Amino acid sequence: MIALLAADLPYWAQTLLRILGGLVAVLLPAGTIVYLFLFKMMSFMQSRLGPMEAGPYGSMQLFAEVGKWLQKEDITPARADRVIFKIAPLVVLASTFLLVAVVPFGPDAWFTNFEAGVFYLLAVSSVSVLGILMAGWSSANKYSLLGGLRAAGQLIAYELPMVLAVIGVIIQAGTMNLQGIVVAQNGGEIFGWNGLGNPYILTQFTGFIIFMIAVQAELTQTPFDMPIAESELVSGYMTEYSGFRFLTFFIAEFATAGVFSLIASVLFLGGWGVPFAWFDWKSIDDVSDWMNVVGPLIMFTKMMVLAFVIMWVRFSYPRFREDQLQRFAWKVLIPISLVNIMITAILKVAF
Amino acid sequence: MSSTDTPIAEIPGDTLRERIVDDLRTHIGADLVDSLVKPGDDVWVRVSTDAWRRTGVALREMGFEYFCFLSAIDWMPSPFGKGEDDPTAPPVERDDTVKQGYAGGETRLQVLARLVHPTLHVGVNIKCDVSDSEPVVESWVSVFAGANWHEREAHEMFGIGFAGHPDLRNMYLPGEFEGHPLRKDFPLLARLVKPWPGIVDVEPMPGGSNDEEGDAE
Amino acid sequence: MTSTESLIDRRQLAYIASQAADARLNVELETDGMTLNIGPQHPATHGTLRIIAHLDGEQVVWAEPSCGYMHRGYEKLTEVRTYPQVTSLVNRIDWLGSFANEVPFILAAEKLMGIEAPPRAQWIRTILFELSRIANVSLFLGDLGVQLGAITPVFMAFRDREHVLNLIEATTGGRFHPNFDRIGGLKDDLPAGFIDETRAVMKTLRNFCTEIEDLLFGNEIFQSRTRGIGVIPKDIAMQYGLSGANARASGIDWDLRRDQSLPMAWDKVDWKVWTHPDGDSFARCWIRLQEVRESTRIVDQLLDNIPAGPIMAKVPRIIKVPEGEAWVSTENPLGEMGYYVVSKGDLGPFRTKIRSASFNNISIVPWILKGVYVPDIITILASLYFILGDIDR
Amino acid sequence: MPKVPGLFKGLGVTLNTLKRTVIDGANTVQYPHEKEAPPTRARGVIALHEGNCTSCMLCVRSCPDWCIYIEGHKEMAPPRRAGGKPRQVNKLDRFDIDYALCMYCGICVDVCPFDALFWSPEYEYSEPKIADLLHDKAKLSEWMETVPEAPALEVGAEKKGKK
Repeated sequence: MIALLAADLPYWAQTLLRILGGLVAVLLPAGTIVYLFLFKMMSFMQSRLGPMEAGPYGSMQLFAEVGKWLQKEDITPARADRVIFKIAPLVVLASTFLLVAVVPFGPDAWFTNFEAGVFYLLAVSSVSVLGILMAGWSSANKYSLLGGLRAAGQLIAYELPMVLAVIGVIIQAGTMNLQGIVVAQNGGEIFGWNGLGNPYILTQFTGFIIFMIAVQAELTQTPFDMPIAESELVSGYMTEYSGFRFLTFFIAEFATAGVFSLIASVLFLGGWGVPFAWFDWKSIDDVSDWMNVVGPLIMFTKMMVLAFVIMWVRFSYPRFREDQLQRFAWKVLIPISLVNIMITAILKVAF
Repeated sequence: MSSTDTPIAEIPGDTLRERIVDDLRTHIGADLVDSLVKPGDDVWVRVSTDAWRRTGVALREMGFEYFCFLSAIDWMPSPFGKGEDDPTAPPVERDDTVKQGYAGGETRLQVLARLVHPTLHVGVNIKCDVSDSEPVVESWVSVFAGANWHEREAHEMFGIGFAGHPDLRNMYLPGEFEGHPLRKDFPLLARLVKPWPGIVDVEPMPGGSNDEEGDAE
Repeated sequence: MTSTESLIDRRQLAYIASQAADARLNVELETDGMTLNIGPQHPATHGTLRIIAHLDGEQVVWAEPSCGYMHRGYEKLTEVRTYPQVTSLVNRIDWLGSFANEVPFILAAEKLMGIEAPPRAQWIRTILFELSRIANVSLFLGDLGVQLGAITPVFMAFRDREHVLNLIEATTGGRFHPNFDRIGGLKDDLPAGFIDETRAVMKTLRNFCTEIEDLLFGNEIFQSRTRGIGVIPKDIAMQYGLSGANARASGIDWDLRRDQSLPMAWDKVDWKVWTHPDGDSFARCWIRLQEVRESTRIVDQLLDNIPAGPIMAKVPRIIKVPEGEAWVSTENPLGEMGYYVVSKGDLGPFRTKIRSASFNNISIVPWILKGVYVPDIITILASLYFILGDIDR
Repeated sequence: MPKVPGLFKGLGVTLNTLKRTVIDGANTVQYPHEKEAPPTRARGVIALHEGNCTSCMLCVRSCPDWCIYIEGHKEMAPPRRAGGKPRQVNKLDRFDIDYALCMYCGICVDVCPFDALFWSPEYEYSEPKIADLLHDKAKLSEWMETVPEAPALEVGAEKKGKK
């Protein structure tokens, strides 16, 4: 994970380190989100305590759940397309790992760091659609099919506002490199005052809101959970899955929530960084090495804040209807984000 | 006036409900076979089988637009009693005379419906005889759309046909089910497969089983 | 009313247009419809109702409910039971507001016998009747959220409904199936402390209503999901015999608590019958929310002046009901619940026709589901609010 | 005052509940660890006071579910007072209630003219095997210990002795 450490190691050890790092970066947020938000916060919002038996305050509940799912029989419907049915959850999970690959966690803590980071990010985020569509189609179940098709329509509709919302950030930062965006925010200044750096949530607030709405839709969380829609489609594309394949979907759902929160914090909240002015850093080369340890913690905190908002909305809102969602995406979000891009571009030229 | 000579008719009259019966009589004429008005309570009318649908139309025109329910009554006493007979004892003799209720009747099966006037808040119970040989009456679906399910229910529970009903499938029972459960001669098996635990007699009930003098105290 | 009409027009026009478009598409692309089987085990049917929906894409071409998975044959069963035994049976019809099921049956038997419960019993009956309405409808308000994808309201409903159930249990001994009503009065009097506790609970319930209003009814997403969906015009509602909140949401100003004189205490207090002109799903849900509030008001006022006295009229110990026929219906949580009791002077009824509200309310489903989308099926079913035991009996 | 959009109000409601749960605790009860006491009138299980039962069959006959079974025989008992005549009493051989059938309507308790049946609020008697739900005389008598006193009545109630 940490490029510094990896520099003098043999290739296999580097790979191993990266894999371990990737697992931690995906599973740790997922586990924390599930326990803290899905189990506890949701329960508290509903005047109950949530799981209390497994471990102190039910903290081991997640492991109990995983154990339960692993023991369950892996059922494949008789008329399902077996190969695709089995691959689908892995494709969805793979998308999550691909996403985390470009997220920077510290000045030197990253898996890969390449120039078209944002572009890559938006591209691979739609891989999960493929997995969902595969799952929906191959299950040989009408509910799954409807769920899969809804998911495809919805995720494509929300890809566009997401891209457009990010363009504002790219224009401001002048780079598509995620590390560059972090540096641009923390090293920036607001009207000459650099006490806070220049987190883009301030200048790109519209973009941030649109991005978060799109994330909510991308994650198929309420109010955009029509593909899952327990009360209509009985969990949609996941209907036929059981055992560890369902677990894979489950992990993917919350891991992706975590990863998208990480990405949002990188794009809009300054990522791992602290305002450089605090320590008189001028560029990324000046940043102290201890930021490689503190940076991930800062990221984690920001991620939790964003994930809290995502989950809070999820537990409070009813669900849209599919056509209303499409209308919302195409008639509201996209025009607003286009206007946002225009204004950003004009201001960029003006200043 | 048009009430049957039951003792209840002696209670001071209810002009509103009697007017309803009169109104209906002007609409359907002699097809209104019998009627009973319980002042302040309810109205029962019995119409001839042929006029069943016409009655529905007439009442709707009179403002009884609210369809409450449609069902049927089997007036034959059940040959099985309450299923509390001792299977070892000789079979119990039961009275099997068919005796109809309010507004009279001639057949064992009767269709019963209720319509309500939404602003006067007065209801009318309409009955009509259904012949045993050909238990068919006209359907009300074209008059009150809501009668659809009620007629299906009456069809499967009593075996009454509704001419003109679009779709007389069974609602509750499987399609190939034989018999009409709510007819009295259809046995309630749950009460027949197991002997009544109360048959065992240790001592007669205190004060005898026909003790009706005691109060609730 | 004009807005309602225009809504229906728009809906029908949209439906016809989509049909035409689909017909063209079908010729070109040879797509055919899909039959979606919703239920018998499906979260939206909260019970075992099955809806066979023929879909074109996500639009319903026709839908046909198929019930009877829970038919328990109560009309037949009443024929082999005595009058006191029947009450323990009928309170299982609408199991969420079970005390309300007993009342019309007992009233019908009392009508045949020509007796009337003493005032104190009438008062307590009315209080328990309204409590069971609150228990029933508050769960509807929570369940509505779940049907539309919001998970939190249902827990709030269970949380606050619990207090109401506790009150019912403390009084009657049964949380769900009180079997407390007797011919001529009630089984027992109220336990000490009931009045104060009930007052506190009514306050909680009013808070709950406000919470649900903020959480759900005020939510723009909820409104966009329910407004204009499943519009039932007045005359159609009449024809199908819709009752209760469903009828009142279509603008029919009719509440059996107000519009008929029963030996109950509703006419002794001040309350309001809410109606809504729209007839759509939102109107139906909104009416129910207001009804819970009115019920808490009714209970509060009734608690102020429960008359002292006996709770049982003088009735023979072994109850034989004189020959005759009687129809009594009351405004139950789900709508008009009535019993047509035919007595032949026996220990038990000769025939009981149970007119349950949900049977009529749900019979409109084939008509109303034409041309809606799959998510709207759920909205409409949720807003019509049925209980399976009440459909199948 | 400008109207707060419903979306934000909704968020406020859930946040308030969260706050309340954290500060005041949850509304739920952690069942096996803490138990709520059911009210005294709760219909949990039927207890039998064997000495009072005369096996009159009234409960059996009024049970809508046919779930009570009584068998008994007549027996001569010693006289109550010295020098009196021996009395004939009904001896109870069997008194079973099948809780798998019982629908807890309470009619048997109501009709019992000799105060032999009582409601107990006890509810923890589930069994892994359905046949074990048939409680016999001995088990029904054990429940007698858990029968509470009848609760006091609300003001305005007519004083009425337990019949």
